Amino acid sequence: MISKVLIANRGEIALRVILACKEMGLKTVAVHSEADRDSLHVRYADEDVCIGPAPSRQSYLSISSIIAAAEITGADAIHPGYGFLAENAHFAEIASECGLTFIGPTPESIRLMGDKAKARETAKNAGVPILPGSEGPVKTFSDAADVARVIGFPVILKAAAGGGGRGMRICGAEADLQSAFETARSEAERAFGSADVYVEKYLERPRHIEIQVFGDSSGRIVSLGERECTIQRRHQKLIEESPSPAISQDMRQQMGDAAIRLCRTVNYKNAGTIEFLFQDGQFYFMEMNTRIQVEHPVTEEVTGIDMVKEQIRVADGQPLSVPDGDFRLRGHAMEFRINAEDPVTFAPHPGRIREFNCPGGPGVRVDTAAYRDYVIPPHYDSLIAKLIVRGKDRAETLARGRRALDLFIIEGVKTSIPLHRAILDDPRFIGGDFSTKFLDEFQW
Amino acid sequence: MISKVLIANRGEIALRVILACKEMGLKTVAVHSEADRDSLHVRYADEDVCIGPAPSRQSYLSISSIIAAAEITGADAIHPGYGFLAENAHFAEIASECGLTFIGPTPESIRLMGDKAKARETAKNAGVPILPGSEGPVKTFSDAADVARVIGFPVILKAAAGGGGRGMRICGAEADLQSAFETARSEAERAFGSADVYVEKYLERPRHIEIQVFGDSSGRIVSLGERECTIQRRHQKLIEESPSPAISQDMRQQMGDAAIRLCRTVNYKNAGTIEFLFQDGQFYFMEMNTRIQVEHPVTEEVTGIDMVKEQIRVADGQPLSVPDGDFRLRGHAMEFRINAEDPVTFAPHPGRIREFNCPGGPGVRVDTAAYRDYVIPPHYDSLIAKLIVRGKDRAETLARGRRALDLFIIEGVKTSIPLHRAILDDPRFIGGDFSTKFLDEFQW
Amino acid sequence: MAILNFKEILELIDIVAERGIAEIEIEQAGTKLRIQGKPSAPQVIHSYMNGQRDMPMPALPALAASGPVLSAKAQEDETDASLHVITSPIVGTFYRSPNPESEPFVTIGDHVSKGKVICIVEAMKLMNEIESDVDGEIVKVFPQNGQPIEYGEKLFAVRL
Amino acid sequence: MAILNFKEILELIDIVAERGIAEIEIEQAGTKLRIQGKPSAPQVIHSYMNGQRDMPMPALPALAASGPVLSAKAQEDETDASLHVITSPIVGTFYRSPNPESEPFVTIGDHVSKGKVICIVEAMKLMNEIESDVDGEIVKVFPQNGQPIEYGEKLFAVRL
Repeated sequence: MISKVLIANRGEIALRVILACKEMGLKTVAVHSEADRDSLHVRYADEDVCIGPAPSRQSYLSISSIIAAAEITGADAIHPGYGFLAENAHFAEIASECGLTFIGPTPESIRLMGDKAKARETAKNAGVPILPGSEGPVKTFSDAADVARVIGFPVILKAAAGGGGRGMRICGAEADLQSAFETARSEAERAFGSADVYVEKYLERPRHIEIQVFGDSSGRIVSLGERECTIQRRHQKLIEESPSPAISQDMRQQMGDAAIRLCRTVNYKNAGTIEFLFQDGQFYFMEMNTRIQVEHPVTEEVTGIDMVKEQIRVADGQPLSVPDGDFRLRGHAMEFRINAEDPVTFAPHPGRIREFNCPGGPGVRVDTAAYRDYVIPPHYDSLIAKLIVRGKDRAETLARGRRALDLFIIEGVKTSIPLHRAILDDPRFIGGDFSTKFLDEFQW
Repeated sequence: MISKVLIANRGEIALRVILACKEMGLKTVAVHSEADRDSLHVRYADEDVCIGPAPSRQSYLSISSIIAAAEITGADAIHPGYGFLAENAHFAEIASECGLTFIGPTPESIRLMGDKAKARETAKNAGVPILPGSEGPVKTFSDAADVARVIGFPVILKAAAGGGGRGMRICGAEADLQSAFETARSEAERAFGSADVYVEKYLERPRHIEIQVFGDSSGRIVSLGERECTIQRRHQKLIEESPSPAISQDMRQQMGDAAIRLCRTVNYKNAGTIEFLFQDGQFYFMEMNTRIQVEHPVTEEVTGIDMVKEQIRVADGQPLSVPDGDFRLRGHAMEFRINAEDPVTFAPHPGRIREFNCPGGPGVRVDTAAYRDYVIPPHYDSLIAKLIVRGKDRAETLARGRRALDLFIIEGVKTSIPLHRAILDDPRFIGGDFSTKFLDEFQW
Repeated sequence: MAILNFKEILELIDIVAERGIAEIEIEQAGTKLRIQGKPSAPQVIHSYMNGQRDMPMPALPALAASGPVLSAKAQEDETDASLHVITSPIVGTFYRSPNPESEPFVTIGDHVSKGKVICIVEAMKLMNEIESDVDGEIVKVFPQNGQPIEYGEKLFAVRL
Repeated sequence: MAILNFKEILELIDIVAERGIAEIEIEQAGTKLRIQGKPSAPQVIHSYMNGQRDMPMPALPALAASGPVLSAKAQEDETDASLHVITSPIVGTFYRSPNPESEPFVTIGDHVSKGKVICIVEAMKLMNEIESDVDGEIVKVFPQNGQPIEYGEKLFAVRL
């Protein structure tokens, strides 16, 4: 029985986990760097431990400090949130070895899906559509060229151990392949310690659509429908919604079944997300995230399921609370990531928040650890709030989004609010007709 | 076609109406007293007009000033909110005469239901159960005594024109009847300009349960289920929830049908609420409120209907958006009225709000016009925020309520938050076993 | 112990804000502090830069509450203490004359006595005659003829 | 134009808060202003009165953020400049001796030299020896034997 949860994270997701624990009557332990002494997750947790100086490597990424913090506080479970150590198989292993319940999948699942080539292989064997490309990493340029010729240009080179756009190169013609291959390898080497890259068919105007899955210890696995995450800048999601305006109930079923098949083959536990590229009515496996997503609230709003509480229940050996039978999403939900950054240049803009007034009223949810006079430290990511709006359909959701953004007042730092607001007036966005290229081409 | 709405109110409900208008793309006009110059409803409206000095009689109750404000701004509709002129038939009449759409029922419905004795008569004729009592007002003490003897003590004397507890007297035995009768009459005279009182059977431990109804201009009338409003102090509601822990789906159907019957007989339009007393599996008509209620959000949360937008649509001649067929409430919702008052003595506590931090996360909604540094004027009611929590069932809703209240930070003025928090730990409240006497007997 | 600590300064700022004082100045034990109630424009511009276009920061109201009840425009005219300002007792449309053809009730330079009708404010089709509440000389007419006015809006400035 | 307007005072308060200055004093054109950075206790009590029991008001963190990274308790001990404080480089359990039977590594009055092992911090079943980073005399031992300690927590005070 889990009774005290240590949250190995910071910011809004740490607070989000604390809220879930409070609702379940569980004690909470916050860990924090010296820069986060005065964060709300520290204030609202039952106990808190300073685990290191500001830099993540010496605090939120320090496995030994976090495990030691669990030891001295007597925590019996660890929630990793997202980012930091959330997809670190070694961390999950050590936690278990120290008798701590890791609230997430098994180390094996994390490790397997963390290796993009292996994950792709696994998906293929599970009968999940994948983009045509190399069988695993291509060692030499000529191997890469052979594959590229077969599947046809444009192709994309991806780091096998990668993520977040690093070690990625798009190549439109054979002439550019050599240089692309070499930069991709060296970037991969620098970023992930492994130069392995693989070759894949490149889609010109895909959508990014992901399926939320959940597995429990009885082996039951369910899909909670899709999230539309196509609106991205530099491979960073900015707006997410569910359901996707591009996905029919039948396609939802197909993608959900594919996702479940993949999870079955790895006997997947807890919350996970399968990311697909979607174009011309076809979907292709991209990768699997073995953790809670930043954008999980949109799924919560259309399913009524508290996914973080579900994570904890499932990690505690309880069965999924999701009912059986034909599953449908109810209403529509959209999330706007409010970052402390210049809305035009996307340059981070840390500093003191001088005014902070969240919108309220029907269908509006705000997940944030910020408040008036909070000083955003420069050491971490720039997400300061997630605005989630819900409506009976997409039109009402868009209207709510507009008025909520208009009434969301943040002073003292620049934020992405004006960009979100402009996107909500864009005919293509309103029409649901967009691809991952949307923001590159967006004029405002 | 409504295109510009004047909101003849202040505070959170004025802001709530503005949010609805913004979502519908309608222009808004705020009216305000000199004391409310810097209220958010003034800031967020497209236009604003100062209509008088702080005292309500000279501003928010001044029909001529409000109509004149509509004239000079070219508003074509008026939303009265709740309180102030919301149930003033004369105001509704003048608005229509001036070519303004009154967003509410007809003056006739308002007038009829505003007269408690007439309303009771109407309910009786519509076959809606009423408490045994006098046929209309009792003119003399002996008439009152005759009725009381027939229906048996205890009885309650109520002002025919009354509301909010004034002109009300409970009488346990015949010996006390004379004095009770005279005080009730003189109170009624003072409060409402009419000394008429009627006699009714008095229930010892009733629940206060109300049914939300909605009618459109096609004559279609629907019920949106009940709200449990039993937790009151001095006849002022403090906590409301839907569904009620005391009402079965069958009873919901019965009460809904009764409410609809009543509305049919008066050809009721727009939003209305029928208040019932409920005891021992029986329900009795108490009164009808011909306006939006403070507690409308709990119904919005379990039905997914934006009731204020629905009010505007219906007033604009459009049909109800509520689908036909077997109607069920989804999940559970609860509202906590956060008043600026001493939680023990209930003495109002106006002043400057020095800290204001609203809770967020899943299932939490806050309707408020307050903000950090807002100065609560002493001239109006003490409601500064409504905290609404939603969950898949009552247990989750209670858990959310606790953690949301724990994280709702208001400094500088005393609030009812600690009282709400204490109620959420009370076994009888948790068990759903309470009557309108709950707060009188509540120890904390 | 500081002569003026953070909390005490806050107190002062609040008092300035709540009482609607334009400026206060304190001199005590060689300490001199002055606070002005009027919020400074740059904050609004900042608000614009953050893309909150017509949206003032929520603290502004509380600060604006510090200003006198009259509008900013009004404040300038307050400077001359010998001027009395007649404000509108009702909401409506301002007319300087009983009908379009006729002369205005008063013009600048006219001497008016208490009780003289100086304009009409139309509300709900009713022509409400507004009388001067002082004796003096009209030195300024604030609204344009036919202009909508709200309660408390300045109509005339009268030199006593 | 005021010598100190509201905005400038806010600036000052922010500077005090952000730089973690305990107190500043300004004298300019006969104006003298002093602001203390430490938030005052009464606000917390107030917070309690409002029933927000363990709930500090959200502004407090931001103000506290102004304070030095050391805890309030730490600050007192900072007063003596000749004292050097050795803090824990890791999270774990503090032990003064290698095992329950043996003598503590150091006791008050001992002279230690840079590099001498002065205690053990156990983390993940590992005994981490902590060495003195200065030469001097141990004048204070902050944690109790066997007490859990966090990163940066004070272990010993050493007189240089």
